[in-house]
Amino acid sequence: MSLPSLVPLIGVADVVIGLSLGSRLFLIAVGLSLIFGVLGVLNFAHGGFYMLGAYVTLAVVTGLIDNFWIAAVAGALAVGVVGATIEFAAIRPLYDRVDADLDQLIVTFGFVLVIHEAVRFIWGSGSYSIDPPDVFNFSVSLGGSTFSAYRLVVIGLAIAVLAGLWLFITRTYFGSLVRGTSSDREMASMLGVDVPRLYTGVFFLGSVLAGLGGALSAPLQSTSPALGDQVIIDAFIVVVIGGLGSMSGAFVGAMLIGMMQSLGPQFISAGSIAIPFLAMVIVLLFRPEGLFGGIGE
Amino acid sequence: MTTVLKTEDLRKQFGELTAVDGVSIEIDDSEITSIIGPNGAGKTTFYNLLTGVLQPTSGSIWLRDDGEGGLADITDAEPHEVAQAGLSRSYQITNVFEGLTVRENVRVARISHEKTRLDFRSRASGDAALEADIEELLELTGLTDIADTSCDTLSHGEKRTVEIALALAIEPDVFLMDEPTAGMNPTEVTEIVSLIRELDADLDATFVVTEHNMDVVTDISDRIVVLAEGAILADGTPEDVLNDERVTEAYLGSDSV
Amino acid sequence: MSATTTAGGRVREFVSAAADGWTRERFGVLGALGLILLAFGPSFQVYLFTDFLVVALFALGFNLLYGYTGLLSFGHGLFYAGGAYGVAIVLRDLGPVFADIVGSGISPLLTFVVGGVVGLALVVGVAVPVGWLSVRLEEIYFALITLAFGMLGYSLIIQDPAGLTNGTDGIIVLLGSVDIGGSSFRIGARRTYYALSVVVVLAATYGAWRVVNSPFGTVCKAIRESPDRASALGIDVRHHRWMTFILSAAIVGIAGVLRAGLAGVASPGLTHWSTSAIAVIATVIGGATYFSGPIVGAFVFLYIRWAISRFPTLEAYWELFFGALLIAVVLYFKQGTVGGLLLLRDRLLGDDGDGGETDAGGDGEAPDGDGDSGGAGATVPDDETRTDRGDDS
Amino acid sequence: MVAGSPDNENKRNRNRDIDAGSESRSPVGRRRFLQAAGAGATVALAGCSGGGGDDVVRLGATYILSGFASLYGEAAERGIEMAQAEINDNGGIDGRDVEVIVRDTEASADTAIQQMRSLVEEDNVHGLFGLDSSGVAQAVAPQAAQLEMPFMITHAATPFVTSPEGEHEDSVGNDYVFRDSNNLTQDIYGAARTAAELDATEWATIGPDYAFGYETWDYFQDFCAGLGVDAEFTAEQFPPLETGDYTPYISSILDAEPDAVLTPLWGADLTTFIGQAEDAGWFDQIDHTLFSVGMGTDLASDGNPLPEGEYASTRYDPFAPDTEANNAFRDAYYEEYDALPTYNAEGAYRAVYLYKEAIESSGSTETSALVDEFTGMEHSGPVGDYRFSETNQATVSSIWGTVTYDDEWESNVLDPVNVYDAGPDVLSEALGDSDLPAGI
Repeated sequence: MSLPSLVPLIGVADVVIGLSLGSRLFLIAVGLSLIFGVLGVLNFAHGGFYMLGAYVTLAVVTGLIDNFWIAAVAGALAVGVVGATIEFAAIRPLYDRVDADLDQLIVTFGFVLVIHEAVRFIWGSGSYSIDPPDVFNFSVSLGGSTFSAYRLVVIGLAIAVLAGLWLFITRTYFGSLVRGTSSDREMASMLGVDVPRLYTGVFFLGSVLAGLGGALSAPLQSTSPALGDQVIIDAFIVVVIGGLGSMSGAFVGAMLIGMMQSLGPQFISAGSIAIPFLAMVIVLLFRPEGLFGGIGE
Repeated sequence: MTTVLKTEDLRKQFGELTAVDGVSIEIDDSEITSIIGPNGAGKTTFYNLLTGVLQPTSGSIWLRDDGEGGLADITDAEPHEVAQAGLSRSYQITNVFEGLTVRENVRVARISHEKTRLDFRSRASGDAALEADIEELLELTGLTDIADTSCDTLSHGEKRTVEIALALAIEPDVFLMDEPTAGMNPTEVTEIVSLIRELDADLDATFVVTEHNMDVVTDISDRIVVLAEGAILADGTPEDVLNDERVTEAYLGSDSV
Repeated sequence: MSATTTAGGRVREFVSAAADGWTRERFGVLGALGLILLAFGPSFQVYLFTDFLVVALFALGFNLLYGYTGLLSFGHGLFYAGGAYGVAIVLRDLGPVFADIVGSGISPLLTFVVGGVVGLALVVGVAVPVGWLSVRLEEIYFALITLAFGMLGYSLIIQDPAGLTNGTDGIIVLLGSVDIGGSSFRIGARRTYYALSVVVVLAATYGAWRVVNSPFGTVCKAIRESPDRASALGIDVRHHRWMTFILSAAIVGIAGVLRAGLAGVASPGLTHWSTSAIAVIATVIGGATYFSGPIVGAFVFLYIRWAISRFPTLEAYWELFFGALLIAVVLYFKQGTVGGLLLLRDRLLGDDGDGGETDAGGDGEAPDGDGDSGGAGATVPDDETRTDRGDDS
Repeated sequence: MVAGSPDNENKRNRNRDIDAGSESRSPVGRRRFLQAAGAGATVALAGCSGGGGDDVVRLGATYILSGFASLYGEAAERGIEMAQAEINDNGGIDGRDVEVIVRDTEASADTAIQQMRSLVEEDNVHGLFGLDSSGVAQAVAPQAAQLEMPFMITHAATPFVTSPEGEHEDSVGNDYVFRDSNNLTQDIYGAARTAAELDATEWATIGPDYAFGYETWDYFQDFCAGLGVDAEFTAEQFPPLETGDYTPYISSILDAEPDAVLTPLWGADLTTFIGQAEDAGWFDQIDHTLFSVGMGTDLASDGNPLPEGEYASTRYDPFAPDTEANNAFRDAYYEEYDALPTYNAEGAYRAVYLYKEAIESSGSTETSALVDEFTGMEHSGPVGDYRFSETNQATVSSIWGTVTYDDEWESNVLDPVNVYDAGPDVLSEALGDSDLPAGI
């Protein structure tokens, strides 16, 4: 098939689905990227945080308050608290080590196992799904295809998160501290920034974003303990392609992978799941700073 | 008197900042040359350019070629190629193999020099000739007593000496010492100065030293090169240079010394 | 070393050394005895120990790169799977061909051996380019690119574009029976396979131990301690890491070949990052700075897991235990189990002036004293001094 | 353009799924704990005598107890629990109690084989049964022969484990491996028979990316050819197991505009798929969807995501045959678990009884005696009367029907239901000149 004949086959639905997949990826990846950009920590447990966010949301919706939005916020905050605790207790002691980044990677990998098992212990190993909040629980037909209206909501929220983060980083005092510390930790420390507290704060924020991602994705997928292991690899791909530490990079990278996942099954039969990894290898080799922009953007 | 190391219009740019600004210098094998200058004058960048850690923006670097007696272009060489070509260095911030013993440290350097690093079949300590060389070098640098001590338990002064032993173990033509007395107490400084003198007398290597301690500089140098803002400000015998008004000004203008 | 002695002299020397207190020789003799005795143990214990040997070799290969050059790979499962798939494909596709050529009596053995060689060659063939590309990066970026390569391999095995790997289901590995001169044995039989594994793992471990103590290995350790210092001494760090990468992959590949026969299947899960992580867990728990670290770590990993499995309520959550252990080791005691055992030995024996104290400081290396993996679980690794004396005599 | 949700009833049901899930957890937890106590005792015994006592008949079962398909394992555990309780309350097996040790395969061949070895060599079981995944079964079958231990497969459907080695390149059948549930060939034969009666010519499939997904599609095409069904096969998608979002695959199928789709998706993957298919308007656009594993999980929970009016198969139907044995089993099960029995519960339940019958009839728990008994055995259970074929496959029927919600049982059932005889002769004839084995 030649390219011109392919183009009309890409329907509106494919694009919407791709963007919603990308939005979900962005919400996981942006926190991962933020944490790496500022703390230099590659958080292997970030997928676990995402999964935890989904579970807490499910638990709140079905057990406490039947309001998805409140549950989602609760999920995000709970994960934030877990993340901040982990940073304080297990990552902070490692900053000054010679091979700090590898030790941190291994420790956060330890938490992958711990969170996975804790979730299984609390919620069992089955998988759960919930409906989107009632207001958005309907299907939209567009250009001959149908999709859930909630997908549009997720896309909108991802854009809102990106915009919010951008404002937060560029326009607030805390944001300027974050920027300063990410470019030169020692200098920031000498200028009187309480670096450890700032780190915990950033880790909290990154974790909240992961939790939020999990919460918002809960109506789009089934939630099981394996979820964390699946998404962390996707998140790694996204942050590498977008550039470790870059937020706008995470957005573009996530949308790229999302579109690839959406269109892949239609155009590439064999090898489609290999492509993202191949892309990851190529970017690491030729543009380790990522395709889009540098730190803090 | 032959030139062992030469740079031509060496320049290094970091974005807007010019760290090394057109340095041309020739070092002779007969003298100990000191390179001094205030903080941020570009000394460490200059060393990193010489040793291949950084690539210059423009200019070239030449090192004595063992075979012909001429000079070989090492501008684009990688650090290990520079070292193999005969340029060795010690570091301002001590950089030795912490987890290894002193003897193992030196052994690594000798293995590198003997080009046996890919030999994975014999025992590392099994080469009698190599061990003898190591012993000799340890003796020369006065490390024999602590030869089997792990470096991470050594004192600062001892580690500086290990640095020197390491750099010498690859039998360099030129030995760049980056602040050999940094962080040392007066006794250690005296010891290291006399060690440098001894080594200079015993070995073929040509010594190039950067140093903050002006007493040490005047004590050991045959020639002093002053760097300021990335360029050569003065170049000559210690008396000439230290009496140069521009030098005094450059130093007084900054906060150091 | 140049002191050539007659074979008889060597034997006498060895015997006297073994009789002379807790020397390396005595540990060797006891270890060998233990391995032989174990062959007559309960069938499942033989299986479990074989499993341990294979995982130990996997982790040992991984640690050649991590512990000895400081590169943390999250993609060594690729080579584990490479060995397994190499042997599995040969057994599946060439088994009948060999049977036609050499007769069905010997062909299962021949096929397995050829398969092992093919598996190893495949692994090296993959490791050469993958390593060359990967060692361009360091630290976290190296971990990420090896992860990507591992998962790339995983994707390709699953999608099977060449029609070789049988996708998600993997390839069944059946190691037939050998008939030679009237006697017949099954390669896959528990004790036969155990004996085979012991021989292969011991040989590979000894090889690795030699490498670690060779000039090559010494340079590796230097690179781990300070790569820029090493390159300032004229060492081509990238090239050296590349060579180590290939060697490390080859050892993991041998473990992969053994894994295929033991598990009875070559499955794509072997290339998944969670399999690569097993090597990380075992190595870190055992102590990455010791030669014996990954071996002891694998022992701890498998036997604790087995012990947990005897209590099904706990079994479901064994990963929790290892997650917590991993965190604790990295945070509080990076020397791992081996470091702990050495410390315990020093405490128990006190400073008896055998030089152990000074040398323990140089534990960057501290090769496994008994040099055989088999006894490693049971014996306390020895320190450098003893090893040197043992070998130079 | 805004369209209402096509099936509010099912949406609500799916929502309730969560409650059911969390409630059903506690009994499982309790049972696991009881097994733990049992296994602890086993260790002690094995430690003393080295060979387990003769006072109990010990069976080992391997199912998926974690991950995307854990519901199957949990259903099997229920069947086992029931059989065990019934047998032990009624004199046991020749006076000996039966004890069943259930282990998790994690849906991995590697793990399954390890568990199996542990059960045989550490726990000294007298026989094995279980398995949910075809891929796992394929790898386990040769190991059963090596361990010389009978293995009664109760769910995994690949025909190659009941096709003698050599019949086809993938065949791994041997004397030790049996199957008491219907296999993929039998099941898909029914699918083709169902297809023959539908007004649909263009067919597509969306199945899991492993042997089971591909085999289903291969057999379906060959059966259609063999039975002379007028069908074209226009699209196929094989997403990996545990795919989080099926939507891209769904829209790819929808773009091909088939009349009908056969899908062997299973476990949580099926649940995820159905929800996303509904969102994409699947059930409006595609006339018929045939779920070949659909009834495996869904009866267990009272919320059923299978849309009414579509077609599904089962390997055991709680209402057919309408025999005393079946009705008693169904009612007892419903009493105990407040849900209709799934085929996985029934398959496991029956496996325990098969061992009971074989042991009592031969008076021995020796492997050779059990294998002899199972070979060609005629048996009867809730599923009906059947025998084991020459290839050790139970000659059970193929059951397909229309998904219908039943108010009385508060569950989906198959109504009307068609039971197709699927013995060896029927299948080999229907396969025509296909080179695929019948596996029976």
